[in-house]
Amino acid sequence: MTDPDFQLTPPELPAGVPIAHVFGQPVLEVPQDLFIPPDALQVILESFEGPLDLLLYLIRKQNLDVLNIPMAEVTAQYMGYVDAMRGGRLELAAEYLLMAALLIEIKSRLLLPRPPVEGDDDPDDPRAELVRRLLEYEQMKLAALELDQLPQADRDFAWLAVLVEQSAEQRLPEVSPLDLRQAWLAILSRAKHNRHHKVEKDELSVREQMSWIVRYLDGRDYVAFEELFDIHKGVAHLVVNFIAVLELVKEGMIKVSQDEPYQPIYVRLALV
Amino acid sequence: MSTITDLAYLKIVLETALLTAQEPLTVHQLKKLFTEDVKAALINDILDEVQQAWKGRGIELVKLASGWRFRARAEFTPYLNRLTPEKPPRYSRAVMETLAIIAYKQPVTRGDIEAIRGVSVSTSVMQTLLERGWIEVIGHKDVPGRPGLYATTHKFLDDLGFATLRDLPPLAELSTLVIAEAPAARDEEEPLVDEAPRVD
Amino acid sequence: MSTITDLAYLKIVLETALLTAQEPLTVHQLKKLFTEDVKAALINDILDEVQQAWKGRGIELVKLASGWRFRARAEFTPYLNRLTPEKPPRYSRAVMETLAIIAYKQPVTRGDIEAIRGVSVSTSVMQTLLERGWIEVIGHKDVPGRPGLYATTHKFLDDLGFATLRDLPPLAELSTLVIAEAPAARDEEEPLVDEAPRVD
Repeated sequence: MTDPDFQLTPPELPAGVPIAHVFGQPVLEVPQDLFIPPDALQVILESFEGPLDLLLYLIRKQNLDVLNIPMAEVTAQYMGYVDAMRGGRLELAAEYLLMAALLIEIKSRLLLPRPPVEGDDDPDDPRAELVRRLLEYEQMKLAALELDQLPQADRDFAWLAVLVEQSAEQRLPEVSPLDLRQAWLAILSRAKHNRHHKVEKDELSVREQMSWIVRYLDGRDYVAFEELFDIHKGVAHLVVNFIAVLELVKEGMIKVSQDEPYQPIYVRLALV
Repeated sequence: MSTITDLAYLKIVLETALLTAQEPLTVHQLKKLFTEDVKAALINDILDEVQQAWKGRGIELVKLASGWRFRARAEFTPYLNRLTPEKPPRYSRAVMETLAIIAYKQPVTRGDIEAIRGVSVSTSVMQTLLERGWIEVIGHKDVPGRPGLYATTHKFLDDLGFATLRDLPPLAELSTLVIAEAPAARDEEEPLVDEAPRVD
Repeated sequence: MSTITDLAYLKIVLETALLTAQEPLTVHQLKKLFTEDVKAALINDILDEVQQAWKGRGIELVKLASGWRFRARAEFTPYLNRLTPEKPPRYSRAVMETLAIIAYKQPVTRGDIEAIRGVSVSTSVMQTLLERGWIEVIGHKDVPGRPGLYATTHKFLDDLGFATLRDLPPLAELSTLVIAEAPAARDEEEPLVDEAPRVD
């Protein structure tokens, strides 16, 4: 076999292809030194919608013929990306590894002797199924882009909202938990600084406790620090409560004072 | 006082119903406005008249999948956005690709969607589309696990301004995707998320 | 193309804004429709004109305590009621977003809410939620102006069927479902992979 397609090439990233953009700057190779910006690798993985998307990118970028994919080359490049992702100790999605196995399998089947049938539509070509999947995915990817560009209700045009006054008893709107989620999605998509804002369960329990403390202090003058802590509620609760106190101090909502070391600590609302 | 036998009054009632409706109204629903039997053909004629009467104004009467509804003409969106910036979100590629597959391949199971995209589809993606009222489960496939079959809703078509699924943009021809000509290939690499011109 | 200097066009924009607004609009808000400085007196004049133009129609432009709004004339309510006897009202997106922020970020000041939403929060929005008994002022922040600190109430949890705030839908995963529209956010969303020179 002298076909260059079939020579074993070491997995490496194609030269000149940025693996990521960090703060708008292309990153051309995975840094070899100790510090790898974790965000860069995270971004690689997140920027592709999956192995088909990555593979399609590799093929399209080089204007390769989809019906005659040079398997060795493409497999090597694909492995380069996958290794770069794994190098970042990212938990790599199983789908990427599965695709790697498939590519290697196809490559090895191409190496086996075949009857001398030539032509792109060779029914025995092990690449055929992969090509079919790639094209089907690409078709949907383009359709998604088109759909996204169509004018969408509320986003690109408004419905009418003329009031009809209800003469009978006034009904109050109902709100479901999902409505809240939906509202938050809209806020996220509008506000950049919220994009990666992760509100974890823990944070919400701190928030809940913050409100509780402010309510508790309301109407009281000075409250002993210990009074805010109920030891019967367990360690987790104490910790959350303590974080809530710190957060309230930081945000200027309460004041914590102690006259001298070892003297009692008092808490009061910042504004009475 | 006017009565409904008066055509002009009938037109005002229809128009008012459409101006205040929170959802598209079908001719069948519009008939219910009147205790008298008003023929569908007459209502259709009047709808055409109302549609004509609003030509060149700020709002337009459109016929959608679930019926007739008034909407602001897209031309005015930039003005209205200054007033109400809160809008539905722009969805990520994962959400839009899932939507496209459901729209063009329906009915499909979640497994079908995963087979096409080559990755697992998270529950939150499906939930987002369900909550938006754009997709729904229309049945179950008779295979082990009886997975739900997803299809797009009338609301999906309404929100995109279509009367039927046939109005959706046609899919790219596979033959055009196969050819790896440079200009054709470039378009396909266009990022889905970034439409701003860039200065390299 | 028309421009806003064209009075007729200005009138259409105002009318369209009022027809699509989910809440009454003040003259001050209506001014924001235009980047040009349109005088309040002119807007008032045009509002009068619009009001006149709708005389004898099914809907009327009325001035309420909180601003201007189109509403169906009482005479037509009997017809409209035949159409949608049981349509539960909905809160505007402004109200829902404000509620979501207070629920997830409490205790917050109005300024905090505005910072997150990126727009000012009208008093009527806060009033709606206060009157519903879903939010309350639980204290004041020690910064100039002593802004009130808002938190959700027990009634809010009860009405939405939650035992505690921790039962609210988790938000952690949501950022994968949407993409930010702000142009400033573009860098982060850059698809890392596309370097083909492009012709825009």
